[in-house]
Amino acid sequence: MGKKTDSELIIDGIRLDKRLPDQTREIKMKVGNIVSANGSAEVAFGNTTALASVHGPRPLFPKHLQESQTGILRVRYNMAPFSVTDRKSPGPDRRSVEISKVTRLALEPSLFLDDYPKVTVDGFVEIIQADGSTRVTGINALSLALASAGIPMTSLVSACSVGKINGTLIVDLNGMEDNNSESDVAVAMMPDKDIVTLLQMDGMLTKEELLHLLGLAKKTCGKIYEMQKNALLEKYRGEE
Amino acid sequence: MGKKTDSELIIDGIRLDKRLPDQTREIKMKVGNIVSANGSAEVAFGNTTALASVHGPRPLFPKHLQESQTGILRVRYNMAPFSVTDRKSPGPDRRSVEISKVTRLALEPSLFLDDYPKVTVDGFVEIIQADGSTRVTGINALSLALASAGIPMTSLVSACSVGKINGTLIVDLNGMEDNNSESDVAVAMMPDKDIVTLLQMDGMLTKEELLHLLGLAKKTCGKIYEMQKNALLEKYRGEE
Amino acid sequence: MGKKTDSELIIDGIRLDKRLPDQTREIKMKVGNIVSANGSAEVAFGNTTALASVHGPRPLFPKHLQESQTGILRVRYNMAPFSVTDRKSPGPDRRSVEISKVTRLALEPSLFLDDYPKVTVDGFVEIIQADGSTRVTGINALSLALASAGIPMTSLVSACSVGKINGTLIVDLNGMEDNNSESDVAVAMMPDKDIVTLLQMDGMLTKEELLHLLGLAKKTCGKIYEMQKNALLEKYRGEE
Amino acid sequence: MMETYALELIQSGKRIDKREFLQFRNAEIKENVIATAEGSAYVKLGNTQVIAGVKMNVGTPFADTPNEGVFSVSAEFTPLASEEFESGPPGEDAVELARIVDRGIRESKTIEMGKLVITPGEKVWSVFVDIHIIDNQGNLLNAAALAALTALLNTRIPKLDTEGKVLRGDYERKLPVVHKPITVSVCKVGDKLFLDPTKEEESVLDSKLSIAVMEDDTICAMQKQGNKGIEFAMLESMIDIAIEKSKELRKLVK
Amino acid sequence: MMETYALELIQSGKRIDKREFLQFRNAEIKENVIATAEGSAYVKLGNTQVIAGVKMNVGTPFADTPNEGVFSVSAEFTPLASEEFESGPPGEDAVELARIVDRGIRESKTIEMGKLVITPGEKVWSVFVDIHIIDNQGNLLNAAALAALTALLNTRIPKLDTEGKVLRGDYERKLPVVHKPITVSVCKVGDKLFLDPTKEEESVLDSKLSIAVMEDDTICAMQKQGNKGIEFAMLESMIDIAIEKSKELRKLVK
Amino acid sequence: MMETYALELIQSGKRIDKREFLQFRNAEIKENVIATAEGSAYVKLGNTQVIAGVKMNVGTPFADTPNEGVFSVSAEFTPLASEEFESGPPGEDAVELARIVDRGIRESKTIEMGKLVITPGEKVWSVFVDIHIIDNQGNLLNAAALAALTALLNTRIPKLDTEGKVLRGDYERKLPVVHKPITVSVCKVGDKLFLDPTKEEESVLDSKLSIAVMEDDTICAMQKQGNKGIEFAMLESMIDIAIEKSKELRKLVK
Repeated sequence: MGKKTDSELIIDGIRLDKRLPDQTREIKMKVGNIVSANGSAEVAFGNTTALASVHGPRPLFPKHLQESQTGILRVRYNMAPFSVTDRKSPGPDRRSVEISKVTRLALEPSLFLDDYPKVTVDGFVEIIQADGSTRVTGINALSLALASAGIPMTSLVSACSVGKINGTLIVDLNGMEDNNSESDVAVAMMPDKDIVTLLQMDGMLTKEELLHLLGLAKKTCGKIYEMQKNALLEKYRGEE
Repeated sequence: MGKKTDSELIIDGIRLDKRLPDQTREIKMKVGNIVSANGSAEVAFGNTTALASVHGPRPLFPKHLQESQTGILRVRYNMAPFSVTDRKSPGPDRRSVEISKVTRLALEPSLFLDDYPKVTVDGFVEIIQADGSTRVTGINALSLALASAGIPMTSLVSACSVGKINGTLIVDLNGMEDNNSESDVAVAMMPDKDIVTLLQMDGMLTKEELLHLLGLAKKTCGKIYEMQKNALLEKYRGEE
Repeated sequence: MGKKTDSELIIDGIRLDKRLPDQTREIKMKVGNIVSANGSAEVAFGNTTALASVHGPRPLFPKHLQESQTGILRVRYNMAPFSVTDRKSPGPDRRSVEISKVTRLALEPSLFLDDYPKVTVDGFVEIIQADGSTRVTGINALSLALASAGIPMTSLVSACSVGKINGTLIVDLNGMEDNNSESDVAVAMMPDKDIVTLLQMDGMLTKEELLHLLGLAKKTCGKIYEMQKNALLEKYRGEE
Repeated sequence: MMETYALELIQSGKRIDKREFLQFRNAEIKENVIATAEGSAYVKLGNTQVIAGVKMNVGTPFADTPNEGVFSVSAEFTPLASEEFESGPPGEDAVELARIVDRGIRESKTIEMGKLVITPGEKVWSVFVDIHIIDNQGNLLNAAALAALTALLNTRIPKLDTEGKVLRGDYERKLPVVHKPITVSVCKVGDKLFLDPTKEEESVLDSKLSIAVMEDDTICAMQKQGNKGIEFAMLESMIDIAIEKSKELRKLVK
Repeated sequence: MMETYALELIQSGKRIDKREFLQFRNAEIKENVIATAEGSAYVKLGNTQVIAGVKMNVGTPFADTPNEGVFSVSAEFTPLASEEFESGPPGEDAVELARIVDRGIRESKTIEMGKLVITPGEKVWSVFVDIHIIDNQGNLLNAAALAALTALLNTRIPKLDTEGKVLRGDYERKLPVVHKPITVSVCKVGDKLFLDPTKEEESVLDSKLSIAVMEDDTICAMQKQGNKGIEFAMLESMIDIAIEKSKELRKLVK
Repeated sequence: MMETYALELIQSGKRIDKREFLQFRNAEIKENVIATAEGSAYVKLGNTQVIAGVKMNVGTPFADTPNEGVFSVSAEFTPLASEEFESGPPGEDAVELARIVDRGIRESKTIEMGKLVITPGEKVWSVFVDIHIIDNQGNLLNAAALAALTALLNTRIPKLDTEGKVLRGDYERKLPVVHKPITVSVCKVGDKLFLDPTKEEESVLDSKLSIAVMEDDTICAMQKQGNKGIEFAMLESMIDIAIEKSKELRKLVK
């Protein structure tokens, strides 16, 4: 999944996996799938699958790491060795260190961490299948996991990727598209507040293209937000 | 020491190093050989030599690792770089991580750790020559080191290896036998209580063979137990 | 800079870079160049450039590392990846671990650490260009940084290298000389007290040669000491 | 609290979830769950969840086995799975679990390693099994061994192009897996023996004997775990229980 | 203290050092400052100091780009530079900074990687950019990006001897650098936007949008930083500010 | 307690174990103590115990010395040896000790490295000396240097088979060791100089000058250790003591 190619990736306005430019892959969400965690979720965008869980709020050790005025959020993003075509050695690499950080920053604005002095909320994202757009899939999952852990949130965070291939602006890049894109953009938002919490962009775009893509991202995040709310409702319904 | 071979390892009921199937190599034990430790011992089975020392009971840092109700035993098993035919890089590998754990579990049942809340007893095993059966040699040494450190013990722990080569059930595998065995089994016991504290087995055995080997191991551990008691006595005699 | 060579390095008593045997390269010193540190300095011996900064005295964490009776000095010596001809991978190697230690020991005798129980003074040396004599350049810089941080010192510490090439005893080895020397010696002193705080020697020297070199080193450290005092004065003058 | 209760129940002959002592929790096994892997399986044992993925790489044989493929098992106890698990390199429990699963498969010659040679002495297939613990609600080892075996059973060997490069997604044949060793951990509290502990039961058991058993009842790996010893006289019944139960569990593996 | 003061000033439309909101601090750029490197630059932006050094090594191309050189950016936040920085492997901030600088140069095709091939598929030039943070007084990223670009612009490719060994100090040609992407971080406190924050301002800002811009105003990398979100409606003006300012900063780079 | 007492004794001209100031503790040296090593030695100096083992491997020469073998010394301060030693990678004291021993042997050209070439520029013998500290009761460095030298002196080079593989246990010749550098650490408390400190003495000394001396009194390595400085005027007598004592210690080495 996701090699370099010289072939066209969009033919007559249709992408290789039959999608329209602004169409996401099939999205699946499940909340509460990990009993051992305070909160958890699984989110799949096509063949990209992220599991997320939350432990905490819990006391932070060693003590000198504690913040007296606020709680902290810690995030680890990790890819399973078998999640990619060529086996990934276990352990963090520079890419996962960066994604762990931007994932944390994408979610922090949604939390009231000041309510939890001296404690930590630990969020974990495991990518078990990677076919592009893993970081945004992970953010969607971790947002659900935080909500299902009962951590007070000002809003859910919803995320998607947008980009440009063969001159066309598209939504939700799969692995093949990602590796052959002229540009890709990862966006996370609190859709009900029109607040952007993640924005990363690679490749070449004019300002106009970029603004157009941001518009597509906003629309898509809005749809994902509705799906997330439904997934949470379904969990609570299941619990009744 | 200990390569793969196609030759027979038992000829006319006699092993290549002239031993009978149920015979151990020459066993040497010395207690109190390391002045800087609270307790120490050296045990050799033929060309396999293990040094063990014990530091503690001592306070455990950082504090958040302390257990309020009980002391803890920590064990490191390590092989010297020159202890094997092909130099071993210093530092732990997966094998030594596992052996450190099973060594700890082999000895914990003999200790009254509840008497030492918040402290640690640290046991170290160094294999300085390896010719098979290193983990059981290390357990015998660390058991003596714990006793000589004055740590209250319900019993000494005695350990040996048994296995099957060329269809014959044998005791105390050397390196060559170990690498060419159909099966090898490591056993530790508190012989005076008939309690098994280590049992690891690799390779293929029928239930009957396994039970027979366990019988051989029990008998051998009993003999080793007597030698350990003598080694301790000798040390105390030396001190008078 | 600093390869092995078969050519003569001293011709008619003149070194390849036109220096006399007992002549140092051009020495530059600047104090207070790093705003974010409590003290800082830059020292260059020809193309060898060391930056040094000091943070602290500051509380030491985790707490169990604190010494109740005295403060501690911690030192890291590090070479920038681009400071050497063949790029150095980032991170400590055995050489830098040793130099960090001897740098610390070279400076400790000049400090009144007993006045700072439970705290740490952290000194950092970065070699940004390496052309021989890096450790002594770093010591000169860190000594200035400590002084400019206002840490009470019994004396400045001054350091230089001496050695033997092509049978001649010389001062301040550059990289090429260092790599082709018959011997090199690193010396640090508190020149106003005639106290030696660093002395490392490699290669082959008779006692007489060694004593002669120590004499050269003492003389050179004395000169460097004057330059260090001037550099500090200049900083304070600049601040008025 | 729950732990003490679980312990008292066992001592009085009952279990916290009303199972029989020798009864496993409900097991759900899914094959081929990871599109990026050459073989994979998901195992849910009660609420314990494990994924095993197999990657096939071209590698160099070990010097002392030039005509055999390479086999390796790793386990990651992801911090997802338990609040006790931490980020970082595998701890001793993860290392031990991987090594027990490895030995159970390796020593039983479950994979025909001689059939994994591409160029004798130079190029062979490396079989990497990665076990990812997703949710730890007890008895990880038995779940992990089931997942690893199932993943190997559905693993396919990729084709190579003319230059010897792996053509991911194009397969040549199945991995030659010829046995089905099953690992059963027999747990002990006092003189009570039971199987498939929940997390609460696991935290109060005295000891555990994990036994890997072949189709013909041969034993191919064994490991004592837990902080207390086992009476010598009890070993035989623990072995008997494992042999018996392995037959039932083997039926779960296609 | 200073931080609170800096925040209050910004909210009232002023800055702690009296600059305009869109004004950079004084920038000093020196080329070729490291004799041991094939290219180098020192950038002083206010009191922030950064050195970038470029080393050219002969290496192997990546399998999927056999006819391109290799490019890599690392950053070390030396403990010299701030009392918050610690010894040890690069932290997440250093990794992030290096990766943003890397992407800004890589995605803009600033270096003609196809001209770095020595033997196609076998030997290529590897370009290692190391960014050494010497003094952190705010806005490290913009200083680091300037330093990296300047260092690349003065980088020379060494000659090779007949056996293919690198002749350090002897140069064959300049590194083919064909673009000048400039990174501008637009900072935000409430509805106030400003550039080139001091350390005090940096510690109180809500968020930051770092944007790398090409000569023709094309955008080639972007990254949101900071703990708070950005109103969607503000993105466009932030982009406009970055495009505008990049023109001015580009003039500093020879 | 013992430390204070040791200090007071030294100041009054006596030692805790009644030795003369320039007297070493009893030294016991055993050769060939490790059957798995190509050379080895055990040194007991008072209660300090050290093992050195030498392994000979076939390796690649360094690019700048294509016609020389490779030499490397490592030290492990095993946690056996002292309650201050911890598990983990070598600390600064272990690294320093290994590097001092390394330099003493390397700089004195004790091993004829030119005779360790198998195929010029391609294959050479690598000599790995591993120093294992078993019991630390003071003066580790002198004991370690004795152990390393003795181990090298009894090291044999294995035979190679026709394919160039090492035949362990079959030897071709002795390692060409042509010198016997001896390291003597001269310790200082105030104006008192003494040798071979016990652990208690070591913890109270002001400083230490470790000097490696050749058969002809040439000095081949030197390192000042300890937290205090040394008066310049005292250096010569410290050097004289080391030269003198090295002659006596050299007799212990066969």
